[in-house]
Amino acid sequence: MLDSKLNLDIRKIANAREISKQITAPVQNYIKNHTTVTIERATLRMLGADGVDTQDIPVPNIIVDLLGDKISYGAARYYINALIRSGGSIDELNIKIASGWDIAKLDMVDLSLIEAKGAELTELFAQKVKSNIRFREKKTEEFKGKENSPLLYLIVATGNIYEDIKQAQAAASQGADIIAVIRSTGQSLLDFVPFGPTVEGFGGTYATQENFRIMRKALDETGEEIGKYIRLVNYCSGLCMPEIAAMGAMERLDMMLNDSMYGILFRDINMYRTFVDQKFSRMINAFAGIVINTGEDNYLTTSDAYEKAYTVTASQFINEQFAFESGLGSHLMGLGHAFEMNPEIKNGFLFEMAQAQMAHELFPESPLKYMPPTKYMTGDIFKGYAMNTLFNFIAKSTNQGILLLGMLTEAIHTPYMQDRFLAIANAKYVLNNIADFAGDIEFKKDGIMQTRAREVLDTTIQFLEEVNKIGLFDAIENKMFAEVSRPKNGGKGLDGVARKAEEYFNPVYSYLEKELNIVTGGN
Amino acid sequence: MLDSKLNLDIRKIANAREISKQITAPVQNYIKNHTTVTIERATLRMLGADGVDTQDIPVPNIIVDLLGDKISYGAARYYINALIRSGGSIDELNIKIASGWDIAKLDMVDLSLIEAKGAELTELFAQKVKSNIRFREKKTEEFKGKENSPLLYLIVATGNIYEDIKQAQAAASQGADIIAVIRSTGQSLLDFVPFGPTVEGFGGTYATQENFRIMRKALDETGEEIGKYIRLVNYCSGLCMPEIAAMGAMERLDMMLNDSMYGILFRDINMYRTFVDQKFSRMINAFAGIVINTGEDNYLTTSDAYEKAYTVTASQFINEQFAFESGLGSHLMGLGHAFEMNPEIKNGFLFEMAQAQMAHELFPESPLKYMPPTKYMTGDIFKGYAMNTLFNFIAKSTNQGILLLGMLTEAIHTPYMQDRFLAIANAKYVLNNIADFAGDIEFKKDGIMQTRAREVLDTTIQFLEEVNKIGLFDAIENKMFAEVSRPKNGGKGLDGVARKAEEYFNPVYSYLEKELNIVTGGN
Amino acid sequence: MMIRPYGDTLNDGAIQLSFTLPVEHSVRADEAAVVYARKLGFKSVEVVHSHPLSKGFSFFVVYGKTEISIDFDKIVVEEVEKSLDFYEVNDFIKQHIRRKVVVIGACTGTDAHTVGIDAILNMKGFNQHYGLERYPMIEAHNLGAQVGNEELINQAIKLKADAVLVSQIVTQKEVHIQNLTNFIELLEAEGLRSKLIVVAGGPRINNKLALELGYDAGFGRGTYPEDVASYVVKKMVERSGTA
Amino acid sequence: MMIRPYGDTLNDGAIQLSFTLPVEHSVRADEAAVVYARKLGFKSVEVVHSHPLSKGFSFFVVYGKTEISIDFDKIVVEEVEKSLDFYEVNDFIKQHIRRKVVVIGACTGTDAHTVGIDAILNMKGFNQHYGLERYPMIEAHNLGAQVGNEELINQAIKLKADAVLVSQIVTQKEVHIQNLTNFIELLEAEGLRSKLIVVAGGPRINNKLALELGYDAGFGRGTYPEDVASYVVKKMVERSGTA
Ligand code: B12
Ligand code: B12
Ligand SMILES: Cc1ncc(COP(=O)(O)O)c(C=O)c1O
Ligand SMILES: Cc1ncc(COP(=O)(O)O)c(C=O)c1O
Repeated sequence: MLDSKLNLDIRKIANAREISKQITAPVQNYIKNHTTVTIERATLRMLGADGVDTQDIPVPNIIVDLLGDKISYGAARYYINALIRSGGSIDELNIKIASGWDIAKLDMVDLSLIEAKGAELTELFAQKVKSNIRFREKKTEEFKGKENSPLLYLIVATGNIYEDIKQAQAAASQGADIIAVIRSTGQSLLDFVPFGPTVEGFGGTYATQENFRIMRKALDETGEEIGKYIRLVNYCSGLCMPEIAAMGAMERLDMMLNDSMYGILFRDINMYRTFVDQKFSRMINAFAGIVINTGEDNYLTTSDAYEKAYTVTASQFINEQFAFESGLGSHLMGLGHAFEMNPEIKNGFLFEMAQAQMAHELFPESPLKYMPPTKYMTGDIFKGYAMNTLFNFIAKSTNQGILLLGMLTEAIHTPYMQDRFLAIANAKYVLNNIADFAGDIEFKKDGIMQTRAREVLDTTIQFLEEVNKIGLFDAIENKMFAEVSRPKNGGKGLDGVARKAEEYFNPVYSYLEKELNIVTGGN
Repeated sequence: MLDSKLNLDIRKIANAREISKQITAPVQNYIKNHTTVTIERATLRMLGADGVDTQDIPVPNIIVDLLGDKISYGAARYYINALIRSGGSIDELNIKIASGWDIAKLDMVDLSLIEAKGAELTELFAQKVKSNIRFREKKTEEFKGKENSPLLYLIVATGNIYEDIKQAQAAASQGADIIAVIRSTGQSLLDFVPFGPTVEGFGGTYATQENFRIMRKALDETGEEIGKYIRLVNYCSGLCMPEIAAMGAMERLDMMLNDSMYGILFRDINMYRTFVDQKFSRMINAFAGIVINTGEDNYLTTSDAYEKAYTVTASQFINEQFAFESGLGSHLMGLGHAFEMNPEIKNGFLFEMAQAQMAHELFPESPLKYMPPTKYMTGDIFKGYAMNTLFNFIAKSTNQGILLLGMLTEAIHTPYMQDRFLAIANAKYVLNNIADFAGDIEFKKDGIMQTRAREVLDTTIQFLEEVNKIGLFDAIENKMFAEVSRPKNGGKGLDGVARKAEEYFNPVYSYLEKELNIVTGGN
Repeated sequence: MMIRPYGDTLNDGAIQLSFTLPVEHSVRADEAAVVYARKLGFKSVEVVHSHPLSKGFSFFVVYGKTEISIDFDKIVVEEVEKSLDFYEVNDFIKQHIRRKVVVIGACTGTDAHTVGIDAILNMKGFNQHYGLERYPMIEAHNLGAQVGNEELINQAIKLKADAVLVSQIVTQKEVHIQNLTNFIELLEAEGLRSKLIVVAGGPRINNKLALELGYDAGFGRGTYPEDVASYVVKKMVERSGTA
Repeated sequence: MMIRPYGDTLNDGAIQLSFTLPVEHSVRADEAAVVYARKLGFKSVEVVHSHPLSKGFSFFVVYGKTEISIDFDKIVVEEVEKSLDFYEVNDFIKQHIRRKVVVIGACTGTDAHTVGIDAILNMKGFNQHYGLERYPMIEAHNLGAQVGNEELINQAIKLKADAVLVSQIVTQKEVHIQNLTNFIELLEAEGLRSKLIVVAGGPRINNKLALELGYDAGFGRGTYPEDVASYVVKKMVERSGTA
């Protein structure tokens, strides 16, 4: 049983969940009738489309560009048709397409042939993913004893995949459980996924399938050496959400930053586009056993953590619903939040602790992802180190699942190798030193922490009710989230959304719906 | 009412106190029949003896050396006799003595004259001390709002009193409440107190009356500037305990390191000497409203904090009894303990917290003095800073009274100015951030912390019972404290102890006994 | 006045360092750290801590003492003078400029950090200091983040800006230097440089750097809106020679 | 191999520094910190944090990048070779020396820190490594702390010591250097230097320093009893030429 400290009213919790369900329902209605360029490209990738042309345009993009409006019928149909017609292998087909073969113009073979081939290719993909899952399960089982709790999550961000590997391996050997390769500034707004290994990026390294592959290999090697399964993370976010999910599923990533609204609010991506994309991306993640990391921490980089704590909680409920509706189980939901209270606030620690504990009690089965202080970090690296100590303290004493370690140089540069080392040392010290503190204390009845949690939950419910009243689309337009207004038809990527035709065909989508027991219902 | 978290058995606590009383009783018996060279010198100082001769021998030492065995009758008698006979002022008398006047050889005037003059001089001393107390009370009252809780205690240790002042003033302006001037290595073994301002010392600055005076002045000035009463601390410890107490009382020190057994165990000073000295020194401290700091932290620099926690608690009970018997109230007992658990121990934080909370619950009215990690500090200043963060955390959340701040460079050098600044910044952050945490949590019934505290208390009682059985003197000889054996007649300073004659005369001692309501009883 | 770092005694020259060397952790690595610190000019060097980071990398904490000193009297800074406050800025504009001052600002290039420029421009401001949008005598336009340099120039022309505020937060691989330089080059190519007051800002920017790059001024950590406003309006008056 | 510090890219030369300057906190003080770091050889310097410490003193945290490099191949250390363990030491003595080895140790001068020398000598030892007293083939005498150099020499003669271990923990104002040097001078004056193996130890001691001061070896942080034992017995055999 959950050890409850906050004495929250379980009816209120159930109510918050129920309202969230009502909030996402109309969105699901929209989603089921639409597809997007990146959903089609992701589908093509899962069926085998890969490679780039001489101008570095990825094959999936070439196909979707050729198809134009026809994507309403599902791009897979045309790709498989071309495969059957070409009579060759998938690889050969990809090369042909990259060399300019216009597969949109071909006559269509009999649908049943396409369906059969589609099922076959889908099965190939599914087998690959399932074998990835088996491998991950075997390794985590084998090395379980060595994992930290919470799992220690470290980022690398040199911009160069080979330099990233050095840093990642160093971090792993120092005790990291999870390595996230930060993406280059701006990739989220690209409507294609770059190709091949990359060595140039600002503030991060491009997410490419090849980069996934070589980092995966490097971490597996280090993992074997030190006897641990090192989890790999990337960003399933931006204009190519589902494609990155597909790449991650194939290359055995373990976690993905993946949020239902982050792109809308923080990258000005169109909301219809985002909602449609997030669903398919999450279905893929769910199928591949990939833990998602939601982005609630971002609210607190622009809003005040004390005043706007409820926006975090509300967003967690909404993210949870969207995830459920994509067939993603609670155990795969790394719901996000962050230690971003102004360090000058009296009792700030208590408010942070109340919030972190509440997240744990609201989502007891989810491995919460706790983000470190960033906003109030300054060039005072010593102060920063002390703040990170208290952050680690709260993470451990409120049973967080995933601990993104704070860097003492957060306000200065992307992490140096030594910064990461110091971060791990700090976390290990705290985690061990207070190992059973959580189980050894109780919160005073109606004390500061209990009262704070109650208040935040109440405000969250009010807020969710308001959102529900006007609808999520309008709520976003009305600046209710992150203090930013996003017009329904504004933002990037709306032109990539298409209404599905009656005859829409997508063997992977259908397969995943079945596998994940998602009931979408008719038009 | 005390907010109790540990659920300790109050009968056990009362029992521990009772046994301690039985332990110190035989020692009191010894004390009341003896005096020492430094008790006599201290008495002379309080009556007005001061200055040095051409070889820097202090006037009080000259007198006591001249008197030899006659100190059994009380040195005051001879000094006052000389004063009456000289017909001049005290200052003139001091100069005469420094120039070689042998006052031991003079004929004695009528005792009633000596008694009258003694009362007069004692009154002068008493007035001075009382006016110091009034000043301190006025200032602490005036500036109370600005004090930290716990009080932040910082050390300076340059070896040069003028450099110390710079560092002390800097610390005060950054937020220190208390400044301790660390004494030079080895002063505790000098059987005299150096004279005048000093600029040479190793690992600390000599305790001299002039140094007390000029540091006091400097801190008063800074205090006025920043609107705070800055407390000053020195070491009332070693072979000159009572003399330093006397100097501190006159120069308005606010706290003194002053322990009933530290000199025996850690400086190999003879036990009879120490017990006799500590009593008079504490009477003076009590009269002057000076908070003592006991030295239990020292046990943990050589013994393991987990294994030997009970020695700390036992010593606190013994120190408390000795203090009571010197007329010192609980509110003046800065009983010591320290955060010295090996940082690699799982749940070390819980054991530290249990211990600190227990100290608070055993001695609820005493302003406990909590010492920072020192033994496990290394050259890794970042790790050290994190350890100090948790140390500050426990101090605040267990309501310690006096917080000696840890330095991130503890394992490297005596503090740099910036080290002290960082220490204060760390403490202020934590104290404010967790301000009301103590009041907002409870300890789980029979959890790790409650169990640990219970066990330590039980072991303490067992230990005290053993000590009581064989007697404190033998217990010390048998290595029961600090894992070191001190033979009863070994160590430094035994030759400075003298049995009091029937006619022993000490106007200050008698005055203080009366003022402090100490009933010593006859021979 | 010649100065040196201060540990606990004047001129002791004490400094704390930490760094990583790309060598395997060993006694020899420790010695390399000592030699390295000596080469930086430290006379007495103590490697107080060292730890392996991973294969071929070691971390060091070092305390050193050096006799290297600098002449403090020779340090000169183009200090941006004491600011007017909110009211004073508005009064100053009313009196000396007699029309609204148009200020536009953006976080440029690929940089998406809006919080800094928002702190300067948005109504709400920063730490209880109102942003320029709230100034009655200032017409402020916040173009947001990831604004290209050409776009910024177009907007400056369109909105008839008196001053352009450029925010740069990401500095990895000197990306801000390239971008800031490029902006000035474009402005000069358009013949607009002298008509505008051009100000750069961000946590790694300071006045000196900004001047070097061809800006009129630069603002770093902890800047308040009135600092910028005050600088801009005074500079405008100074330029028009009507102060 | 030429090496430089490593931040996140080979040869980026990145170092973290913190120090105090004896000047009032101001923009000029910040600039002084930059100029100072440049003088230490840093090309790119960022004062990422500065704070007043008190009147006339300011604290800085700085990150700098430097092109200064050293040749790692030229770094040589007199590395004390891999230790024998408890059993090996005893066997070694039995085989090569054939009598008990007499070791005396003390923390000398005004230094009262016994924990270090106790860790080496006492039964109990340190971190589960037995101290020399527990070695069957070693006769160990721990003289404790605050032992004068003359006294130590007298005891060495009296106890017929093969090796003398000197611990020095307090290093303020180089008090340990004076004291360690004085001991060697006295030994030499007595004509005893060559008859004894003389070893220094303490957290700020290393082999290099000890050799410079005329000791046979020096041991720093994290030394274990067997390191010393092993060194001493091998050295004895080496000296007697019977290895
Ligand atoms: C919040 C934040 C974010 C938010 C931004 C939200 C938003 N809407 O702005 C999010 C989460 C989106 C984000 C993303 C990234 N960030 Co960011 N982020 C931060 C963080 C935590 C705080 C910055 C902040 O808001 N400061 C508060 C404001 C008020 O201060 P300020 O910007 O310094 O502004 C003041 C002054 O500088 C000045 N000022 C600023 N601009 C101007 C302009 C003018 C004209 C004037 C006069 C004054 C002025 O006045 C302001 C008020 O005093 C910092 C770390 C830190 N603690 O500093 C990292 C940091 C800036 N981010 C960093 C990085 C690398 C990124 C990413 C590139 C990481 C990635 N690969 O995903 C991304 C991509 C963003 C992009 N494309 O640029 C690095 C930059 C490293 C470097 N030196 O190059 C930092 C330092 C973190 C780190 N250590 O890695 N980030
Ligand atoms: C415990 C301690 C004390 C205890 C000592 C108890 C005792 N019986 O030893 C007490 C409380 C009494 C004390 C007092 C003082 N201390 Co003290 N103390 C410490 C402390 C916290 C730990 C030292 C320790 O025990 N380390 C553990 C042992 C195992 O490590 P070690 O000594 O390095 O020994 C290892 C190796 O160095 C080596 N080794 C050591 N000696 C030898 C010898 C040989 C031959 C060999 C082969 C190896 C070897 O092997 C050991 C095992 O690996 C340090 C701070 C710190 N964290 O280091 C300060 C510290 C050493 N003390 C310091 C000072 C200044 C003092 C005082 C002078 C302060 C004062 N004015 O009151 C006093 C006076 C003591 C005196 N006269 O010397 C300073 C020294 C600063 C400097 N560099 O000069 C320190 C660094 C604290 C500080 N930052 O101010 N101290
Ligand atoms: C869900 C999510 N996606 C992506 C990102 C990263 O930003 P970008 O959009 O630049 O990839 C974040 C950052 O916190 C995030 O939370
Ligand atoms: C009671 C007491 N006296 C004195 C000292 C200081 O040591 P010394 O004896 O060198 O003055 C301490 C140190 O912790 C102490 O606790």
